[in-house]
Amino acid sequence: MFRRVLVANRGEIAVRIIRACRDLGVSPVTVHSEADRDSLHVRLADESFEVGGAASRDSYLNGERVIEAARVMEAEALHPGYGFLAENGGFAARCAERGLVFVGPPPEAMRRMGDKAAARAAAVEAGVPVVPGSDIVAGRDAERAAPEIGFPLLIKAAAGGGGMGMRLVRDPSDFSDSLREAQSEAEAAFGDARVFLERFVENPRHVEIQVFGDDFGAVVHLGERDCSIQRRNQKLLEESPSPAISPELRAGMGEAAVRLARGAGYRNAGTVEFLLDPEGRFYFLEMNARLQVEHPVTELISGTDLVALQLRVAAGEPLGFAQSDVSLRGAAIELRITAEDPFAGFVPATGRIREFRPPAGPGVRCDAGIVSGSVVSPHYDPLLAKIIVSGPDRETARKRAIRAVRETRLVGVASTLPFFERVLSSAPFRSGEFDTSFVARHWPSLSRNGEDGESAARAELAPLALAAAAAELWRREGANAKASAAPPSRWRLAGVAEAHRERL
Amino acid sequence: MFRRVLVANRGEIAVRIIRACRDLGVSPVTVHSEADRDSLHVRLADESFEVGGAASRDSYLNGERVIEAARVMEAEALHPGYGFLAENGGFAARCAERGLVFVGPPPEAMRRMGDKAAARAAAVEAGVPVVPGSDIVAGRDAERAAPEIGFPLLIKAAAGGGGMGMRLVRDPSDFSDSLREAQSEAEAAFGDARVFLERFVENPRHVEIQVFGDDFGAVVHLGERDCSIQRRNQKLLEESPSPAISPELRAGMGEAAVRLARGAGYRNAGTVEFLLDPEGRFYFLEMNARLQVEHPVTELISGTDLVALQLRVAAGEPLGFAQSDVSLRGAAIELRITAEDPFAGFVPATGRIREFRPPAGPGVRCDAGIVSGSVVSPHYDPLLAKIIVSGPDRETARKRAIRAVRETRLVGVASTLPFFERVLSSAPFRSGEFDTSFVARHWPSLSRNGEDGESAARAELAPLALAAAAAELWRREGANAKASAAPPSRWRLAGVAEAHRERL
Amino acid sequence: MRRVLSLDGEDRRVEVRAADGVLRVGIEGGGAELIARETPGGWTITNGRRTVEAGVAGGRNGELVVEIAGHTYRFAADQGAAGGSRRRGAAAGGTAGGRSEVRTPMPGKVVRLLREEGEQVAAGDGVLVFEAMKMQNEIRAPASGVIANMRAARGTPMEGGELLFVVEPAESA
Amino acid sequence: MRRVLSLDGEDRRVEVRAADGVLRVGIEGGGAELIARETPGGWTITNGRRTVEAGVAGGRNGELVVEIAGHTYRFAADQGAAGGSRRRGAAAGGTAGGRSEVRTPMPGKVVRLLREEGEQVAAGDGVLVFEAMKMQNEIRAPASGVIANMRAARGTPMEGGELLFVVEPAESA
Repeated sequence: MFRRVLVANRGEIAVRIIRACRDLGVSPVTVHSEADRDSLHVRLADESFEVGGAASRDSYLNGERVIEAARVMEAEALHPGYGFLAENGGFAARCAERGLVFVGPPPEAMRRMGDKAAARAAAVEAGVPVVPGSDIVAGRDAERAAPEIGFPLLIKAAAGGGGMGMRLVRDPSDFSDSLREAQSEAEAAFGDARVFLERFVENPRHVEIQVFGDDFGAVVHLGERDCSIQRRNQKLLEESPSPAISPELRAGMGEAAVRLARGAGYRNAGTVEFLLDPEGRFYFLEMNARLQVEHPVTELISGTDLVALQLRVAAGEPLGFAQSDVSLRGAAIELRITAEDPFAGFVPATGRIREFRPPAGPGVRCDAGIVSGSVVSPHYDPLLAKIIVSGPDRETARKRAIRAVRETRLVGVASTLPFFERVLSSAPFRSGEFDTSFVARHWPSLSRNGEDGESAARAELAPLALAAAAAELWRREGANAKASAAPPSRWRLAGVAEAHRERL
Repeated sequence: MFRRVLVANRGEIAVRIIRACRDLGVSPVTVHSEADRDSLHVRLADESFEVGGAASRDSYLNGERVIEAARVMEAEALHPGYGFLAENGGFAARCAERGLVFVGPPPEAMRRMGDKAAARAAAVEAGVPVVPGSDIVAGRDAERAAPEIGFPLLIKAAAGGGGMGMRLVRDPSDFSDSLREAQSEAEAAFGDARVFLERFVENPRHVEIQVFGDDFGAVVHLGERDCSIQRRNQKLLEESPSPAISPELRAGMGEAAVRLARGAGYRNAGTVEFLLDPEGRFYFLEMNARLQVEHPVTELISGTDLVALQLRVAAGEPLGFAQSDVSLRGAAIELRITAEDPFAGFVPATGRIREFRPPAGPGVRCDAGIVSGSVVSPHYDPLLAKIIVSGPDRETARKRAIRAVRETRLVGVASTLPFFERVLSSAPFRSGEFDTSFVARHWPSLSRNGEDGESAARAELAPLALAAAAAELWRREGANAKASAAPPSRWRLAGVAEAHRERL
Repeated sequence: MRRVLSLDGEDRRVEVRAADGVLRVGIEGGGAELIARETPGGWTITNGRRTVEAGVAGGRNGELVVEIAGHTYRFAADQGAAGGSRRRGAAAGGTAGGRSEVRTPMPGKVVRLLREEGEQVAAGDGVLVFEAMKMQNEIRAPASGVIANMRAARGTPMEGGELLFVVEPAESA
Repeated sequence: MRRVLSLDGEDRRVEVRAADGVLRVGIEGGGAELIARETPGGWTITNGRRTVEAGVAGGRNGELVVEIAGHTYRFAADQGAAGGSRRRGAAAGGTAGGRSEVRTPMPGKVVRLLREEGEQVAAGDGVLVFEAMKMQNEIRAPASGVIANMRAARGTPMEGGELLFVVEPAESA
């Protein structure tokens, strides 16, 4: 095992990786930006190196500085976490050149999976279902290809982006007109009229498979995570097992994911994402060549430590278990607590966190990047903490998740905690019957009777809230008052509460 | 299931039971003493009722007031936790008379197991090994009985207490003299010269079996906990599996415990404690007719929620699983974090907790009764929190426990955290080869190089400690200064840190 | 201490007094006093039967935001309170005695300062560029005068409703 | 701010200054300045490479107890600091200008008051009964005079080193 590992990230994932290092007896060191000098990951590491200004491009994305930090602090390996440099094949290759072990897949596998077209080709090669589609087509060929793909379908500009040159066609009789429109729009926008066709998967679930490979040819999967609760393609809640998956389907998806990883020469942790249609057919979407945000869901049901496993495999150890050794127990749900106001269109919130008290007790894990007093700045991802709960079954985990949300104290910035309380309590979530349209379809009504709405419980607590506001005013005015009855002893326990108690 | 349950306890166990209620959708209500008006368990409950003054006998031990609280708050059941009223058979019977379900074993089973002689008789009846011993003996009968029991043995006064009239005899030739001494000492002290003999189990391990029974005749066991790390019979650290137990021995002890529970008409959660001698023989010690402090160790390896199970069984539900369904996975260790100074003879510490930040992340659970700002008073048990870690094997759990201890921030009162850091890192603990003499034998040397000793790491950090002390002086003098540069805005985020940042 | 707090458009009179190491809060027409005890994140409030943890933070527009058991309450304080006047609306800030305060419209940061403290500005002149939600907006002087009390610093994250700068009437500068 | 702090019997001179939103602490003969930032439980301290969380609490005898990474450091402050004099020893407390302060010898509580504020006492008279570690001890007046500033109250938990009462010389009362 390595003596020292550089954690090249920030926030909750840096803290998560530091913990894995400590559990393995490895010395964790980190990098930080100017804005993160006092961050939790810096406090928990054995050393930290300032790599640049607050903006990510000046610091966490500055590969050269990060590699320099590893050299200065004498780290033998680098764990990139997710985001930032995690899927940068060029950076991984540079680490290797400098003799620094990059904890992740080989650069070639990263590059291949990072290119959507190459990844799709690899899936086809491995016999993994992809969304039916065509090569580049035009005119007659397109007319012929369309019925084979089936409706509804998407016409997509080959050079496209931002929805330009894209058409959703539901009725076959609209196809010719839509094709002409798409081509001329693509020509106008990109100077390139080429289009291709793709089956439109309606109301899919988003289900992904965790895979893991070592240097000795072993590749296993650790079951699925259902990530259908999303907002604009941002995952908000993930769970395992998926309420939509039978053991047979799990085995089929798992085998497909392992085939793909094996074919691509994949090693270390990776995730194969699929769309699952209402008829239970799955289609390869993309492969994430890194640790996922939602990896703890899998850890809780499989009894593994995926980050420790990443470090072991990167250090050249074998996986140590086979597919038949993988046993999945119970159910787990992860909630991404972000600094966003769900009642104001998920606008990012910033500020100082006056108090953070994570949930605890049986079946509750919290991976946080913040503590009381942390500053949430606009420079980075708004993810503050992940609450991950487990229980013998989905319903136990669901109730426990509600308890954990209610128990969490997060004062000073708006967060998605109330979003989760409502989603978890809602009938469609409880039933397990939903797809990626859940948030768009249900949040508008769930958010009503919202923070400004009236409910019996809210009205009952209003006098208590009024008292809290009054007490706070009293405290703030007292804190500003120049004179106080008697100066508190300098040697007493400190803290505002104490000082006030003396004043009373 | 009950609609509302009264949690008749305080501290971490009250919080633990409140969480189980919430996970089941049950409304938890509590009682509190005058000293506990602002305690965490009161804050987390739906309602709380003040039952009396700070002293336990005036409040938590006041059965009539507690039953009155249940009536006022309309609770249908009462969970006693451990300690206080938990093993009071008379109280349990009174609850039943008032139509309040007592979450625990039937009063008759509690009474029988509460009487040491009756419990020993029940064990003998059930064919469970007890420490070899005699009935009341004197003179010739004693001389004859001694060799059958074997040496070393204890001569104990039947009416004894506090060590009076007790003699440890290692050499058979000392027996006659010791017997005379013991009898005359007992006569002098108690006016009762009767004695009996008992085999002295040297350097035993303390190993206990968790059992569970329902109203339908099912009784199962959930494996063992090794509680050999004790100080003066107070458990400090518990783990499962025991490093000293083979699968065969576990099965044997488990079956013995189940036989005993079944024979005693036991229902709900209970623990059968055994002494394990160095040759691997086990002897019944006593049965605890309640939830144990260390129950989370079993929860983590068995994937169960014992408190939820207690509530279900008390509500008349069947256990829902059989012995063959019990699967134990991995290893778990619990640390009891108490407000005691391990470098000063474990003298109790009191005061206000300036900051408490529990450990978190993978494999770490923390059941705490405190939060930042809590006051530790001398009125109650010094247990502040339990850190319970799990991992695939003992060594992973051990390293994780060290990480969790180091991560914990507990500022304002002395605690046993440094005790655990040293014990967990010590060679004898690591080896797993120790017995109940561990603390007496090893702590004196482990505590040397103690808080006032010198080590390279300590010396290296000394300038940083000096800077912290200097900063704190600066802050305290500033807090006392009458004038400050500019009064901070009353509407800004509050907090001392913030106010100071404005002052800078 | 007596104050008026406004919740959901309704004014409520409250009285706070310290006694026996706690705060006692009376609410006009609200029955028995409530007990408040300070915590790191706000207060615990007891009404005799129930004790809740109330988180308190400053919100936009100088509100006090109280959160209890997942419910959020936004309070505006009366103008009579010493040392702080009730803020009106977002962004624009208020004008008192010819002074114009300019505040952040929402959380974000200043990415460029166009004027410095002490400089003369005409109404409508751009003073700084503020970035929020990845969009940059020029913040303009609401009145002619001199920039005073420039609190904005390049790159520093700010909350909504924080003071950016003040425009003092030119004659008083 | 300049102070002298004593650690393990050795006096160290320190200087603290506030700049750029942090505290900078210089240690005589100690090389580069250290940076301190406040946290709820104390301070984070950075020496450029390493940032540690230091918990700070008041200990017995007026010490400052600093805990970093499981190591404990006990500091005595110099007498020059404004507003607080260094305490001598446990229990007995100090005498300044004829006044005698009596402090708690260790954490515990007062179980009985034998004298009240304002009462005359002779040296050696029992003033109150203090319980610690389940043992009760009578706390006696260290000098003749009048009981002043009785901080002890029956049943209230107290820390070690807290003021119980003061004995003022009789002529000044």
